[in-house]
Amino acid sequence: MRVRYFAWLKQRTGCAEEELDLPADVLTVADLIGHLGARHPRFAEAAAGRGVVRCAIDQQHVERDALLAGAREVAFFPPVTGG
Amino acid sequence: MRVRYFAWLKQRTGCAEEELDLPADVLTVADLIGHLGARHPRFAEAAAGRGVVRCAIDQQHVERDALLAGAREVAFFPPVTGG
Amino acid sequence: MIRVQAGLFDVGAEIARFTAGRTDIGAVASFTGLVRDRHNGETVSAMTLEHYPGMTEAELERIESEARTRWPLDDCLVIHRYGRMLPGEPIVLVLTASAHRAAAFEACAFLMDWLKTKAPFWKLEETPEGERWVEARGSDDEAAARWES
Amino acid sequence: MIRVQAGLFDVGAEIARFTAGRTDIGAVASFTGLVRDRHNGETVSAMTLEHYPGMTEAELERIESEARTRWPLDDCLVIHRYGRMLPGEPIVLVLTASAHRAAAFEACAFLMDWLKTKAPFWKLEETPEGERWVEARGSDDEAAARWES
Repeated sequence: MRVRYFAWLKQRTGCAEEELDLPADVLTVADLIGHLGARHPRFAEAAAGRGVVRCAIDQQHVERDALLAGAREVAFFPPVTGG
Repeated sequence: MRVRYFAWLKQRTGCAEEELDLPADVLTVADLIGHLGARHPRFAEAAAGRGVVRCAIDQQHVERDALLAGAREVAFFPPVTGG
Repeated sequence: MIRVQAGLFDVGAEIARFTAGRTDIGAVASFTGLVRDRHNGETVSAMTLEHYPGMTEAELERIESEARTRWPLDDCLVIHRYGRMLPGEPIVLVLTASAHRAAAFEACAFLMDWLKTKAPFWKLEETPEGERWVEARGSDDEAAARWES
Repeated sequence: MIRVQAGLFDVGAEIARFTAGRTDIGAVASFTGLVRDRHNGETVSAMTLEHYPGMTEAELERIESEARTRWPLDDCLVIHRYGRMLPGEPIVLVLTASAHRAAAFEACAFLMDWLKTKAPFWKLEETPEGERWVEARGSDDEAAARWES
Protein backbone atom coordinates (compact mmCIF):
# COMPACT_ATOMS: atom_id res chain seq x y z
CA MET A 1 0.00 0.00 0.00
CA ARG A 2 1.18 3.51 -0.78
CA VAL A 3 1.13 6.11 1.97
CA ARG A 4 1.38 9.77 1.00
CA TYR A 5 2.11 12.84 3.13
CA PHE A 6 1.23 16.40 2.22
CA ALA A 7 2.37 19.88 3.25
CA TRP A 8 4.31 20.02 6.54
CA LEU A 9 3.64 16.35 7.29
CA LYS A 10 6.33 15.59 4.71
CA GLN A 11 8.81 17.35 6.98
CA ARG A 12 7.62 15.19 9.88
CA THR A 13 8.19 11.93 7.98
CA GLY A 14 11.07 13.01 5.76
CA CYS A 15 9.28 11.70 2.68
CA ALA A 16 6.37 12.54 0.37
CA GLU A 17 5.33 8.91 -0.02
CA GLU A 18 6.34 5.37 0.86
CA GLU A 19 5.29 1.85 -0.07
CA LEU A 20 4.43 -0.31 2.94
CA ASP A 21 3.46 -3.91 3.63
CA LEU A 22 1.18 -3.72 6.62
CA PRO A 23 1.07 -6.22 9.50
CA ALA A 24 -2.18 -8.18 9.69
CA ASP A 25 -3.35 -6.34 12.80
CA VAL A 26 -3.39 -2.94 11.07
CA LEU A 27 -7.05 -2.73 10.08
CA THR A 28 -8.13 0.88 10.43
CA VAL A 29 -6.74 4.35 9.80
CA ALA A 30 -6.16 4.65 13.55
CA ASP A 31 -4.14 1.41 13.47
CA LEU A 32 -2.11 2.74 10.53
CA ILE A 33 -1.38 5.98 12.37
CA GLY A 34 -0.06 3.92 15.28
CA HIS A 35 2.04 1.82 12.93
CA LEU A 36 3.46 4.85 11.12
CA GLY A 37 4.10 6.61 14.43
CA ALA A 38 6.63 3.93 15.34
CA ARG A 39 8.56 4.72 12.14
CA HIS A 40 8.10 8.50 12.32
CA PRO A 41 7.94 9.84 15.91
CA ARG A 42 7.32 13.43 14.75
CA PHE A 43 4.36 12.22 12.67
CA ALA A 44 2.97 10.45 15.74
CA GLU A 45 3.25 13.69 17.67
CA ALA A 46 1.25 15.60 15.01
CA ALA A 47 -1.36 12.85 14.67
CA ALA A 48 -2.00 12.89 18.44
CA GLY A 49 -3.94 16.14 17.95
CA ARG A 50 -7.05 14.78 16.25
CA GLY A 51 -7.93 17.86 14.21
CA VAL A 52 -4.45 18.37 12.84
CA VAL A 53 -3.96 15.30 10.66
CA ARG A 54 -6.67 14.39 8.16
CA CYS A 55 -6.83 11.21 6.12
CA ALA A 56 -8.05 10.05 2.72
CA ILE A 57 -8.28 6.50 1.39
CA ASP A 58 -8.04 6.31 -2.38
CA GLN A 59 -8.68 10.05 -2.51
CA GLN A 60 -11.84 9.97 -0.38
CA HIS A 61 -11.89 11.73 2.99
CA VAL A 62 -12.31 9.24 5.84
CA GLU A 63 -12.42 9.23 9.62
CA ARG A 64 -9.97 7.30 11.77
CA ASP A 65 -12.26 4.30 12.21
CA ALA A 66 -12.32 3.71 8.43
CA LEU A 67 -11.15 0.26 7.34
CA LEU A 68 -8.07 -0.05 5.16
CA ALA A 69 -9.17 -3.28 3.42
CA GLY A 70 -8.69 -2.91 -0.34
CA ALA A 71 -7.01 0.52 -0.10
CA ARG A 72 -4.36 1.24 -2.71
CA GLU A 73 -3.38 4.67 -1.41
CA VAL A 74 -3.74 6.32 1.98
CA ALA A 75 -2.93 10.01 2.31
CA PHE A 76 -2.34 12.13 5.40
CA PHE A 77 -2.53 15.90 5.34
CA PRO A 78 -3.15 18.90 7.57
CA PRO A 79 -6.46 20.80 7.35
CA VAL A 80 -6.59 22.38 3.91
CA THR A 81 -5.88 26.10 3.63
CA GLY A 82 -7.54 26.74 0.27
CA GLY A 83 -6.63 29.14 -2.48
CA MET B 1 -39.74 76.27 -13.66
CA ARG B 2 -38.84 73.33 -15.82
CA VAL B 3 -40.90 70.16 -15.56
CA ARG B 4 -39.47 66.94 -17.00
CA TYR B 5 -41.15 63.62 -17.75
CA PHE B 6 -39.40 60.28 -18.10
CA ALA B 7 -40.15 56.91 -19.66
CA TRP B 8 -43.82 56.31 -20.47
CA LEU B 9 -44.92 59.52 -18.73
CA LYS B 10 -43.63 61.33 -21.82
CA GLN B 11 -46.29 59.51 -23.82
CA ARG B 12 -48.90 60.66 -21.32
CA THR B 13 -47.91 64.33 -21.63
CA GLY B 14 -46.71 64.33 -25.21
CA CYS B 15 -43.48 66.05 -24.21
CA ALA B 16 -40.18 65.32 -22.45
CA GLU B 17 -40.08 68.69 -20.72
CA GLU B 18 -41.86 72.01 -20.53
CA GLU B 19 -41.26 75.43 -18.98
CA LEU B 20 -44.07 76.62 -16.72
CA ASP B 21 -44.98 79.70 -14.73
CA LEU B 22 -46.89 78.40 -11.76
CA PRO B 23 -49.92 80.05 -10.14
CA ALA B 24 -49.28 81.33 -6.64
CA ASP B 25 -51.41 78.61 -5.04
CA VAL B 26 -49.23 75.78 -6.37
CA LEU B 27 -46.96 75.21 -3.37
CA THR B 28 -46.29 71.48 -3.14
CA VAL B 29 -45.62 68.59 -5.46
CA ALA B 30 -49.23 67.48 -4.91
CA ASP B 31 -50.42 70.92 -6.01
CA LEU B 32 -48.21 70.71 -9.08
CA ILE B 33 -49.61 67.30 -10.00
CA GLY B 34 -53.11 68.77 -9.80
CA HIS B 35 -52.06 71.72 -11.95
CA LEU B 36 -50.37 69.50 -14.55
CA GLY B 37 -53.35 67.14 -14.55
CA ALA B 38 -55.55 69.90 -15.95
CA ARG B 39 -53.15 70.27 -18.91
CA HIS B 40 -52.49 66.52 -19.34
CA PRO B 41 -55.48 64.33 -18.42
CA ARG B 42 -53.57 61.09 -19.08
CA PHE B 43 -50.81 62.26 -16.72
CA ALA B 44 -53.48 62.95 -14.06
CA GLU B 45 -54.76 59.43 -14.51
CA ALA B 46 -51.29 57.93 -13.96
CA ALA B 47 -50.52 60.19 -11.00
CA ALA B 48 -53.74 59.13 -9.26
CA GLY B 49 -52.02 55.81 -8.41
CA ARG B 50 -49.59 57.01 -5.75
CA GLY B 51 -46.88 54.40 -6.32
CA VAL B 52 -46.75 54.84 -10.06
CA VAL B 53 -45.45 58.39 -10.44
CA ARG B 54 -42.36 59.42 -8.50
CA CYS B 55 -40.99 62.93 -8.20
CA ALA B 56 -37.63 64.66 -7.85
CA ILE B 57 -36.95 68.33 -7.18
CA ASP B 58 -33.62 69.48 -8.54
CA GLN B 59 -32.63 65.83 -8.89
CA GLN B 60 -33.46 64.84 -5.31
CA HIS B 61 -36.23 62.32 -4.65
CA VAL B 62 -39.12 63.93 -2.78
CA GLU B 63 -42.57 62.98 -1.51
CA ARG B 64 -45.76 64.71 -2.62
CA ASP B 65 -45.87 67.07 0.35
CA ALA B 66 -42.48 68.57 -0.61
CA LEU B 67 -42.47 72.33 -1.17
CA LEU B 68 -41.62 73.70 -4.61
CA ALA B 69 -40.21 77.02 -3.37
CA GLY B 70 -36.85 77.66 -5.06
CA ALA B 71 -37.08 74.64 -7.36
CA ARG B 72 -35.50 75.02 -10.78
CA GLU B 73 -36.45 71.60 -12.11
CA VAL B 74 -39.15 69.13 -11.13
CA ALA B 75 -39.09 65.65 -12.66
CA PHE B 76 -41.78 62.98 -12.77
CA PHE B 77 -41.00 59.35 -13.54
CA PRO B 78 -42.29 55.83 -13.02
CA PRO B 79 -40.59 53.50 -10.52
CA VAL B 80 -37.12 52.82 -11.85
CA THR B 81 -36.47 49.46 -13.48
CA GLY B 82 -32.69 49.37 -13.16
CA GLY B 83 -30.07 47.94 -15.46
CA MET C 1 -15.38 55.32 -9.40
CA ILE C 2 -18.54 55.39 -11.48
CA ARG C 3 -19.11 55.78 -15.21
CA VAL C 4 -22.45 56.26 -16.95
CA GLN C 5 -22.04 55.89 -20.68
CA ALA C 6 -23.86 54.99 -23.88
CA GLY C 7 -20.99 53.05 -25.43
CA LEU C 8 -20.05 49.42 -24.97
CA PHE C 9 -17.41 48.47 -22.41
CA ASP C 10 -15.08 45.47 -22.34
CA VAL C 11 -15.61 43.52 -19.11
CA GLY C 12 -12.33 41.64 -19.39
CA ALA C 13 -10.31 44.79 -20.05
CA GLU C 14 -11.98 46.60 -17.15
CA ILE C 15 -11.15 43.79 -14.73
CA ALA C 16 -7.59 43.53 -16.00
CA ARG C 17 -7.10 47.29 -15.55
CA PHE C 18 -8.73 47.16 -12.12
CA THR C 19 -6.02 44.97 -10.60
CA ALA C 20 -3.06 45.77 -12.87
CA GLY C 21 0.12 46.41 -10.92
CA ARG C 22 -1.49 45.91 -7.50
CA THR C 23 -0.23 43.40 -4.97
CA ASP C 24 -2.38 44.40 -1.98
CA ILE C 25 -5.74 43.09 -3.22
CA GLY C 26 -6.78 39.62 -2.13
CA ALA C 27 -10.30 39.44 -3.53
CA VAL C 28 -12.06 40.88 -6.54
CA ALA C 29 -15.76 40.27 -7.03
CA SER C 30 -17.53 41.30 -10.19
CA PHE C 31 -21.03 41.33 -11.50
CA THR C 32 -21.93 41.80 -15.13
CA GLY C 33 -25.51 42.31 -16.19
CA LEU C 34 -26.21 41.44 -19.82
CA VAL C 35 -29.13 41.98 -22.17
CA ARG C 36 -31.10 38.75 -22.46
CA ASP C 37 -32.91 37.73 -25.62
CA ARG C 38 -35.94 36.62 -23.64
CA HIS C 39 -37.97 38.14 -20.79
CA ASN C 40 -41.03 36.48 -19.22
CA GLY C 41 -41.13 34.03 -22.10
CA GLU C 42 -41.09 36.64 -24.84
CA THR C 43 -38.38 37.36 -27.38
CA VAL C 44 -36.54 40.63 -26.80
CA SER C 45 -34.74 42.00 -29.83
CA ALA C 46 -33.35 45.13 -28.16
CA MET C 47 -33.56 47.10 -24.95
CA THR C 48 -33.31 50.83 -24.32
CA LEU C 49 -32.42 52.29 -20.95
CA GLU C 50 -33.47 55.86 -20.38
CA HIS C 51 -31.68 57.73 -17.62
CA TYR C 52 -31.85 61.12 -15.92
CA PRO C 53 -28.55 62.79 -16.83
CA GLY C 54 -26.97 64.34 -13.75
CA MET C 55 -29.27 62.67 -11.24
CA THR C 56 -28.24 59.20 -12.36
CA GLU C 57 -24.55 59.96 -11.95
CA ALA C 58 -25.13 61.64 -8.59
CA GLU C 59 -27.05 58.64 -7.27
CA LEU C 60 -24.43 56.18 -8.46
CA GLU C 61 -21.74 58.26 -6.76
CA ARG C 62 -23.71 58.21 -3.55
CA ILE C 63 -24.31 54.45 -3.74
CA GLU C 64 -20.67 53.71 -4.42
CA SER C 65 -19.63 55.96 -1.57
CA GLU C 66 -22.03 54.18 0.77
CA ALA C 67 -20.58 50.80 -0.21
CA ARG C 68 -17.10 52.07 0.57
CA THR C 69 -18.33 53.18 4.00
CA ARG C 70 -19.99 49.87 4.79
CA TRP C 71 -17.19 47.56 3.67
CA PRO C 72 -13.40 47.85 3.70
CA LEU C 73 -12.89 48.14 -0.04
CA ASP C 74 -9.55 48.71 -1.70
CA ASP C 75 -11.30 49.82 -4.83
CA CYS C 76 -14.71 49.93 -6.46
CA LEU C 77 -15.90 50.55 -10.01
CA VAL C 78 -19.44 50.85 -11.35
CA ILE C 79 -20.08 51.19 -15.08
CA HIS C 80 -23.66 51.57 -16.25
CA ARG C 81 -24.81 52.05 -19.80
CA TYR C 82 -27.84 53.87 -21.14
CA GLY C 83 -29.41 53.98 -24.61
CA ARG C 84 -30.23 51.12 -26.96
CA MET C 85 -28.53 47.74 -26.43
CA LEU C 86 -28.74 44.36 -28.14
CA PRO C 87 -28.98 40.88 -26.57
CA GLY C 88 -25.60 39.68 -25.31
CA GLU C 89 -24.31 43.20 -24.71
CA PRO C 90 -23.23 44.19 -21.20
CA ILE C 91 -25.45 46.71 -19.40
CA VAL C 92 -23.76 47.10 -16.04
CA LEU C 93 -20.50 46.11 -14.42
CA VAL C 94 -19.70 46.29 -10.71
CA LEU C 95 -16.17 45.52 -9.52
CA THR C 96 -15.19 45.45 -5.87
CA ALA C 97 -11.75 44.76 -4.44
CA SER C 98 -10.93 44.00 -0.83
CA ALA C 99 -8.43 42.15 1.29
CA HIS C 100 -11.23 39.72 2.15
CA ARG C 101 -13.73 37.93 -0.01
CA ALA C 102 -16.84 38.45 2.11
CA ALA C 103 -16.45 42.23 1.85
CA ALA C 104 -15.93 42.06 -1.90
CA PHE C 105 -18.95 39.79 -2.43
CA GLU C 106 -21.30 41.68 -0.13
CA ALA C 107 -20.40 45.12 -1.46
CA CYS C 108 -20.87 43.89 -5.02
CA ALA C 109 -24.28 42.35 -4.23
CA PHE C 110 -25.31 45.49 -2.30
CA LEU C 111 -24.40 47.74 -5.22
CA MET C 112 -26.27 45.56 -7.70
CA ASP C 113 -29.38 45.44 -5.54
CA TRP C 114 -29.34 49.22 -5.36
CA LEU C 115 -28.69 49.67 -9.05
CA LYS C 116 -31.62 47.39 -9.87
CA THR C 117 -34.07 49.26 -7.64
CA LYS C 118 -33.00 52.80 -6.90
CA ALA C 119 -30.89 54.06 -9.80
CA PRO C 120 -32.79 56.28 -12.21
CA PHE C 121 -33.03 54.01 -15.25
CA TRP C 122 -36.18 53.03 -17.14
CA LYS C 123 -36.23 50.05 -19.41
CA LEU C 124 -37.96 49.81 -22.78
CA GLU C 125 -38.01 46.40 -24.46
CA GLU C 126 -38.52 45.73 -28.14
CA THR C 127 -40.52 42.54 -28.71
CA PRO C 128 -42.36 41.03 -31.71
CA GLU C 129 -45.51 42.70 -30.29
CA GLY C 130 -43.85 46.10 -30.28
CA GLU C 131 -42.19 48.27 -27.66
CA ARG C 132 -43.10 48.11 -23.99
CA TRP C 133 -41.88 49.84 -20.87
CA VAL C 134 -40.84 47.30 -18.24
CA GLU C 135 -42.47 47.60 -14.82
CA ALA C 136 -40.44 47.60 -11.61
CA ARG C 137 -40.41 44.20 -9.96
CA GLY C 138 -41.28 43.45 -6.35
CA SER C 139 -38.53 40.87 -5.94
CA ASP C 140 -35.89 43.50 -6.68
CA ASP C 141 -37.34 45.81 -4.04
CA GLU C 142 -37.12 42.96 -1.54
CA ALA C 143 -33.50 42.33 -2.51
CA ALA C 144 -32.64 45.96 -1.84
CA ALA C 145 -34.65 46.04 1.38
CA ARG C 146 -32.42 43.43 3.02
CA TRP C 147 -29.62 46.01 3.30
CA GLU C 148 -31.83 48.45 5.22
CA SER C 149 -31.33 47.11 8.73
CA MET D 1 -16.10 23.19 -15.95
CA ILE D 2 -13.06 23.07 -13.70
CA ARG D 3 -9.38 23.51 -14.42
CA VAL D 4 -6.51 22.90 -12.01
CA GLN D 5 -3.28 24.27 -13.45
CA ALA D 6 0.15 25.58 -12.54
CA GLY D 7 0.21 28.31 -15.17
CA LEU D 8 -1.17 31.82 -15.00
CA PHE D 9 -4.60 32.57 -16.41
CA ASP D 10 -6.02 35.79 -17.78
CA VAL D 11 -9.14 36.77 -15.83
CA GLY D 12 -10.36 39.19 -18.48
CA ALA D 13 -9.93 36.70 -21.30
CA GLU D 14 -11.70 33.98 -19.33
CA ILE D 15 -14.70 36.21 -18.65
CA ALA D 16 -14.84 37.38 -22.25
CA ARG D 17 -14.76 33.76 -23.48
CA PHE D 18 -17.38 32.77 -20.90
CA THR D 19 -20.10 34.96 -22.37
CA ALA D 20 -18.93 35.26 -25.99
CA GLY D 21 -21.73 34.71 -28.47
CA ARG D 22 -24.38 34.06 -25.82
CA THR D 23 -27.59 36.07 -25.59
CA ASP D 24 -29.41 34.00 -22.95
CA ILE D 25 -27.32 34.97 -19.91
CA GLY D 26 -28.55 37.84 -17.75
CA ALA D 27 -26.05 37.74 -14.91
CA VAL D 28 -22.40 36.81 -14.58
CA ALA D 29 -20.74 36.87 -11.16
CA SER D 30 -17.04 36.37 -10.78
CA PHE D 31 -14.60 36.05 -7.97
CA THR D 32 -10.86 36.34 -8.38
CA GLY D 33 -8.51 35.48 -5.54
CA LEU D 34 -5.09 37.09 -5.80
CA VAL D 35 -1.80 36.65 -3.96
CA ARG D 36 -1.40 39.47 -1.43
CA ASP D 37 1.97 40.89 -0.51
CA ARG D 38 1.03 40.94 3.18
CA HIS D 39 -0.61 38.46 5.54
CA ASN D 40 -1.25 39.11 9.23
CA GLY D 41 1.01 42.15 9.04
CA GLU D 42 3.97 40.34 7.53
CA THR D 43 5.47 40.74 4.09
CA VAL D 44 4.84 37.79 1.77
CA SER D 45 7.24 37.54 -1.17
CA ALA D 46 5.74 34.39 -2.70
CA MET D 47 3.21 31.66 -2.00
CA THR D 48 3.17 28.01 -2.96
CA LEU D 49 0.01 25.94 -3.11
CA GLU D 50 0.48 22.22 -2.83
CA HIS D 51 -2.37 20.06 -4.07
CA TYR D 52 -3.29 16.38 -4.25
CA PRO D 53 -3.34 15.59 -7.98
CA GLY D 54 -6.45 13.63 -8.84
CA MET D 55 -8.23 14.21 -5.55
CA THR D 56 -8.15 17.98 -5.99
CA GLU D 57 -9.71 17.78 -9.46
CA ALA D 58 -12.31 15.26 -8.29
CA GLU D 59 -13.36 17.45 -5.39
CA LEU D 60 -13.62 20.55 -7.54
CA GLU D 61 -15.76 18.62 -10.03
CA ARG D 62 -18.02 17.53 -7.19
CA ILE D 63 -18.29 21.07 -5.78
CA GLU D 64 -19.08 22.55 -9.16
CA SER D 65 -21.68 19.89 -9.79
CA GLU D 66 -23.30 20.61 -6.42
CA ALA D 67 -23.49 24.33 -7.23
CA ARG D 68 -25.22 23.53 -10.52
CA THR D 69 -27.74 21.40 -8.60
CA ARG D 70 -28.45 24.07 -6.01
CA TRP D 71 -28.80 27.05 -8.35
CA PRO D 72 -30.16 27.43 -11.89
CA LEU D 73 -26.85 28.15 -13.60
CA ASP D 74 -26.40 28.58 -17.32
CA ASP D 75 -22.70 28.00 -16.94
CA CYS D 76 -19.98 27.71 -14.34
CA LEU D 77 -16.18 27.79 -14.50
CA VAL D 78 -13.65 27.21 -11.73
CA ILE D 79 -9.94 27.70 -12.38
CA HIS D 80 -7.53 27.00 -9.52
CA ARG D 81 -3.76 27.21 -9.69
CA TYR D 82 -1.14 25.28 -7.75
CA GLY D 83 2.60 25.75 -7.41
CA ARG D 84 4.56 28.91 -6.67
CA MET D 85 2.90 32.30 -7.23
CA LEU D 86 3.95 35.92 -6.75
CA PRO D 87 2.00 38.80 -5.18
CA GLY D 88 -0.57 40.23 -7.59
CA GLU D 89 -0.96 36.95 -9.47
CA PRO D 90 -4.40 35.34 -9.64
CA ILE D 91 -4.85 32.10 -7.67
CA VAL D 92 -8.44 31.20 -8.28
CA LEU D 93 -11.28 32.30 -10.52
CA VAL D 94 -14.93 31.35 -10.17
CA LEU D 95 -17.41 32.41 -12.84
CA THR D 96 -21.14 31.75 -12.62
CA ALA D 97 -23.79 32.64 -15.16
CA SER D 98 -27.51 32.63 -14.61
CA ALA D 99 -30.66 34.29 -15.81
CA HIS D 100 -30.90 35.92 -12.37
CA ARG D 101 -28.34 37.72 -10.29
CA ALA D 102 -29.08 36.17 -6.91
CA ALA D 103 -28.34 32.69 -8.29
CA ALA D 104 -25.10 33.87 -9.88
CA PHE D 105 -23.92 35.64 -6.70
CA GLU D 106 -24.88 32.86 -4.31
CA ALA D 107 -23.39 30.06 -6.38
CA CYS D 108 -20.17 32.05 -6.74
CA ALA D 109 -19.94 32.71 -2.99
CA PHE D 110 -20.79 29.08 -2.23
CA LEU D 111 -18.05 27.79 -4.51
CA MET D 112 -15.48 30.18 -3.04
CA ASP D 113 -16.39 29.23 0.53
CA TRP D 114 -15.93 25.57 -0.38
CA LEU D 115 -12.68 26.18 -2.23
CA LYS D 116 -11.31 28.05 0.76
CA THR D 117 -12.14 25.30 3.25
CA LYS D 118 -12.61 21.92 1.62
CA ALA D 119 -10.47 21.78 -1.51
CA PRO D 120 -7.17 19.93 -1.05
CA PHE D 121 -4.70 22.81 -1.20
CA TRP D 122 -2.02 23.65 1.34
CA LYS D 123 -0.42 27.06 1.44
CA LEU D 124 3.25 27.80 2.04
CA GLU D 125 4.22 31.46 2.42
CA GLU D 126 7.67 32.92 1.90
CA THR D 127 8.34 35.75 4.36
CA PRO D 128 11.47 37.61 5.50
CA GLU D 129 11.58 35.13 8.42
CA GLY D 130 11.57 32.17 6.06
CA GLU D 131 8.94 29.75 4.81
CA ARG D 132 5.87 28.83 6.82
CA TRP D 133 2.86 26.62 6.23
CA VAL D 134 -0.36 28.58 6.73
CA GLU D 135 -2.84 27.17 9.21
CA ALA D 136 -6.52 26.73 8.33
CA ARG D 137 -8.65 29.58 9.64
CA GLY D 138 -11.80 29.24 11.71
CA SER D 139 -13.59 32.09 9.93
CA ASP D 140 -13.37 30.24 6.65
CA ASP D 141 -14.89 27.14 8.20
CA GLU D 142 -17.75 29.27 9.47
CA ALA D 143 -18.26 30.75 6.00
CA ALA D 144 -18.54 27.25 4.53
CA ALA D 145 -20.78 26.04 7.36
CA ARG D 146 -23.52 28.53 6.46
CA TRP D 147 -24.32 26.47 3.33
CA GLU D 148 -24.88 23.28 5.34
CA SER D 149 -28.50 23.81 6.30
